[in-house]
Amino acid sequence: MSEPVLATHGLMKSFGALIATDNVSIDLHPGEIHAIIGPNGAGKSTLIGQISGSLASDAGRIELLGQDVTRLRTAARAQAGLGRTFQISALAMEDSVFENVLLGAVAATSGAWSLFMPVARKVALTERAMQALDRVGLAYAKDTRCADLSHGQRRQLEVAVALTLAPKAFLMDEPMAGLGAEGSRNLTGFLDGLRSEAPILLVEHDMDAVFALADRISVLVYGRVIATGTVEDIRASDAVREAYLGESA
Amino acid sequence: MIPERFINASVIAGLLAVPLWALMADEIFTITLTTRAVILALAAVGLNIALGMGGLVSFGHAVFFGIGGYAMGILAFHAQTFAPLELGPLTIEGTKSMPVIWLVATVASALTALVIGLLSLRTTGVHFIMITLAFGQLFFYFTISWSAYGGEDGLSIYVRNSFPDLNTLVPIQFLGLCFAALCLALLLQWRLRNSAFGLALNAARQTPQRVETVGLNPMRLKLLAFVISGAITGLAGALFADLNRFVSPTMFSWQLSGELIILIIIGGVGRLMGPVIGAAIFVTLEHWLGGLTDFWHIWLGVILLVIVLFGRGGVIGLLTGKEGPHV
Amino acid sequence: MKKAVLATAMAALMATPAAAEVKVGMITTLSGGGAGLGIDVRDGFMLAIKQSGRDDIEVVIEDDQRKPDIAVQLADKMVQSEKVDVLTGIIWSNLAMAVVPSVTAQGKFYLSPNAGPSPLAGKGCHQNYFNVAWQNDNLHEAAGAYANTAGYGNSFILAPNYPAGTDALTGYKRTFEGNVASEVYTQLGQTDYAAEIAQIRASGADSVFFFLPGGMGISFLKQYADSGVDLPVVGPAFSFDQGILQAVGDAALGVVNTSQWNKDIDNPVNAAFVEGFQAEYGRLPSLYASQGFDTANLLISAVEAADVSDADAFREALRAADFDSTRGDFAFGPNHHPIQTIYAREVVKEGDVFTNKIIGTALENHSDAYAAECKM
Amino acid sequence: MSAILIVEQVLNGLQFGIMLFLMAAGLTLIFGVMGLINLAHGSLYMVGAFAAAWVAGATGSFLLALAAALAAAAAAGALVEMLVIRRLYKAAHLDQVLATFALILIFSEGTRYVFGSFPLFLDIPDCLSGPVTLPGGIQYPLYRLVLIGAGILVALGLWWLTTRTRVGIQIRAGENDREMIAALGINITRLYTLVFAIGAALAGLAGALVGAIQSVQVGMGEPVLILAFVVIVIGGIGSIRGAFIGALLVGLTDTLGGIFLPELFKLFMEGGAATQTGSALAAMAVYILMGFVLIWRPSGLFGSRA
Repeated sequence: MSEPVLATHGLMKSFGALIATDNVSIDLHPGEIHAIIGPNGAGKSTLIGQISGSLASDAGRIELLGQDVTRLRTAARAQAGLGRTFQISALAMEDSVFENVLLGAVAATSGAWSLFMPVARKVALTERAMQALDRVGLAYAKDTRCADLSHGQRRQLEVAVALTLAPKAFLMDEPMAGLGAEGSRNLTGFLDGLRSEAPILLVEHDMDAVFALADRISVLVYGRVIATGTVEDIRASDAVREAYLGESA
Repeated sequence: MIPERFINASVIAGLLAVPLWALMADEIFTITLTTRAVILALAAVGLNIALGMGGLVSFGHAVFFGIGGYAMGILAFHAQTFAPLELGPLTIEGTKSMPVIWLVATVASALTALVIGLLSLRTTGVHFIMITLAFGQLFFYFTISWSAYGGEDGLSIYVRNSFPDLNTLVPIQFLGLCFAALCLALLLQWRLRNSAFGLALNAARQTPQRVETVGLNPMRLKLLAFVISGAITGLAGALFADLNRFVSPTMFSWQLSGELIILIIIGGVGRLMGPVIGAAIFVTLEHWLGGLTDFWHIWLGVILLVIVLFGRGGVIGLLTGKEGPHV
Repeated sequence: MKKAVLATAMAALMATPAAAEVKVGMITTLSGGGAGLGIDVRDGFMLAIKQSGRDDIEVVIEDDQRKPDIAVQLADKMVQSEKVDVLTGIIWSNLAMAVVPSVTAQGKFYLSPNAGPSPLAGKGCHQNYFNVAWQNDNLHEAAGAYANTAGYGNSFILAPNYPAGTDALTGYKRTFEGNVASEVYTQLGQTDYAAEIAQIRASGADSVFFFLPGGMGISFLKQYADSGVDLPVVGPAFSFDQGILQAVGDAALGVVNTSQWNKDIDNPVNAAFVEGFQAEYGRLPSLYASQGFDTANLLISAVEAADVSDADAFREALRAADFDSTRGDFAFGPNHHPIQTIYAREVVKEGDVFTNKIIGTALENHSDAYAAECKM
Repeated sequence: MSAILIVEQVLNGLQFGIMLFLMAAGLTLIFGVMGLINLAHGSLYMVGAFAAAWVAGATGSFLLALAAALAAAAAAGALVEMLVIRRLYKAAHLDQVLATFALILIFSEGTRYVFGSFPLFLDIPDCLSGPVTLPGGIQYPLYRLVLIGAGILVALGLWWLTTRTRVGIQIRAGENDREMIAALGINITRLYTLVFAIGAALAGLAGALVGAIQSVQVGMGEPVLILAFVVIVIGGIGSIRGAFIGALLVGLTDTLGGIFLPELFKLFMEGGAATQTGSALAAMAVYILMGFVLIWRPSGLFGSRA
């Protein structure tokens, strides 16, 4: 097997007496989609926070492209190649769709970072931003104020901003949430093609999408990874069945 | 609704027309009043960069205004008494030259803003408001008891400082200088807003975590905005001191910080011309209401309340029908 | 729109009102904290104009809100727009320092009805600047002199930490011959003096001198009276003036303070002033009102003697000070500050009203310490 | 410097701190429950003092004066809440700052309009005036001891109110989850008015109590207001316990700083300059304290949220 792009080793995080993640070790290899599933409260959000850098880990190590990024801040991890999307959209709501993707393009392109240059005139930047919008199919709405977007459009925009960064690994927090059947299907198709660009660590509730997309699945319950394997392995796992049947009944 | 561009043009035209009229009608005092409005507007343009673009509700911007003022006061004082300023081994000659004074004022304010920003930006929300207020009080009490430069009495500079090839004592010429400074600051803000920095700062105000996940440090963006903001307000302080030929600790007072915020809110937060419109209205009100009644503060209070409660987005918001950025 | 007041007592009788020959700009504090002092100066000044019955003096009155920058702006307005000949009215030293040097440099006359900061009496004196009230140190010097005659030998002295406060303590020490037990600077605007009073109790002093104008003095006196410390207190008149005495109440009774004026100074001008002021405004006049009144009378005497357009003649007329002051004889020293007698007064209760009574003379024909530095 | 003097100064610091607590408690309560920054809190302090002075002048009774102060400040608070403040709960801090700044202007000049420009008279009741002798021979004003006692009583009362009563439980629920208490059928509008009135009454009480030993004048509220803000920022905004600790810290720092800093500077500077420098530094001491606390703990000593 090739070197993992992203890997965690024994991540721990507790809030007071509550252990949110307990010795989590997962990895993400080139070209794959690795899905993390688990019931509510299993620690998925905490794990995302730890990997992206918004939460400090109590113990454990995170590697990105072989580099130890455990002590780096969010911004540094992003510069190292981690592209994250949010479950609850974190977009500049007062700005246009285009301005939101432009931000990603500006941040990703070294050299464009000049104080006084009117950014809208930098062709390389605007093209990069437009390409990202094109790819998620949101170019038609480029001048719409973000606050006026539908829920689904915001999810698309989240992905588009991550695309502008041309990351080495994607970290996606429930991109399908609230999309509806058609939206889900479109995004599934899109992510399917995206994995060849960079692998995706996908936290998702939508089981249809997960089973359609994932090369591997890890199941997180009470902060622990109780199983990791292919779709078939997970379907067949008794431990997973037990954890889920109790939960989804 | 009226496009913002049209409003901006009208404001500049108005700022030019009023003093021209005053010159024709020999209403010299109107020129002085306009100068006051222009300088206050400049200070508020500075604050607007921190507040409107960066979302930093600084309740201590009087610090920079005061530092600018004292930069002028101290340099001119040493020039007027022909006693150089002794700073340990360093001996600095006083000066009456405006460009030098402006440079010192801007740099000193920027450095102070850097220090205050580094400390204050660790906090957000109400804490940020309060810690900036506390810095203001710190400087206020310091200057009150700083007897070397007049303490609470302040410093009088008998003759206005000079600018090459101009007679700054002629009101219209001094107004021209202040007006030029204001236009430069507005130009700077406009460039900033359309720059990569402005884009990122604007996003950092609304959603810092997004800015982080694209690989930028929102704290550094805000710090830079705070420093630029402080520098501009400092320059305004130096001009204000020259307008009055006087500096005193009241330039550091928390009421002044409050007034700068008021100017911005009256005009429209984050709008390019917001501070200018706000300052024009404020100075007019001050004079017109002050002439009507000794109790004009009551009416000023009522007007402010109405603006906050019913006029979201200030005058520009009202005219354009668009809400401005939220802070 | 402006609070312009035309002295019109006689104007109504004339067919065509004469154009005002002298235009006076009064910048004083009429709103916010400290407005009481400005209102008294204004009322005293306008009373004198009214009593004179003249219609050739026009007074433009503006409120400085006790802010130096507003005061400067108003001074610009008075000079540039109103084109006044004479300015007056400022209460506070810091505002005076902001306004006076620039207006006198522009050839206008300035008559100070209250503030007398030391720079304007010494090196920064100006031929067009006349102070009708006192040099700031005067009343403190008188307090020191009174302390000598009262036999005090060890004083605890305190004042706020700002220039006028430093001047006050310096002034007291200049004349006081005894020992200074301790010298304390309080915070400007401080309202609680428990800590200082405890220091006084522990200091072993035999007397207390304080300069705490306005609300600070009220707070201090009330707390001092309640503390059980019973050392005698001396202070300048500012904390015992008619306006605030009622707010101090019993706590002030018996305290000796120094003043160049009191309502019981026995001369016809003063009697007429006290009576006229009460009739006009329905309250007892204050020290500040008397200073406003004297300032106006000085101006009137000069207007009678010379034309204001002839600056040299007008200045001479002012310098002659040929008018009847509420304080009796009045004369200017070489730096255009008064040479005058300063009295020791005691706070008494007349019926329901607290007021002052003269108990002696603290300093006779007193000038100030800065006159020698003044080169005119 | 004798031990007696130091004990006396500590008492002074405590008394000042406890009066600050009365102001800070209302501020922090209002911020904790409604999320509102109320700059006009100092005006309510002034309203209390003026009401007390006026009633004391008319009736001669200090108790009636205190009652009047409580009633007037609570009424003014409730009125302002219903007319203005209510519209600001959802607004940005910036709007709150501005609107309550406007209220200061209206209150201050309005009071001056009604009562004139000169300070009013309010005195300590006879039965509480004069000093008492404490163990160790310390002479201390009785009234100040009463102030300390009254302040502690109010603090205990507040603690009881917020932890042991129905209203208190609602208030604390409101701090945690606004939707929840609305869902429970509690009239949140009335609860907010009540909380605001309680905070205002505390400020009014402080104004009346302090007014008896200070000057009752327009603008008396703002210096106290700024210190009260320092207190709640140090203590942690929203925490009553924090306000209490913070108030004592600020009270002691301010009082003891004023005494000891000049003495300290006399060790290595010449007399007059030392006193001046020391006093200047003392005036800045509480702000420096606040700066350090915030650098150490950005949300204050007992603050939970930033």
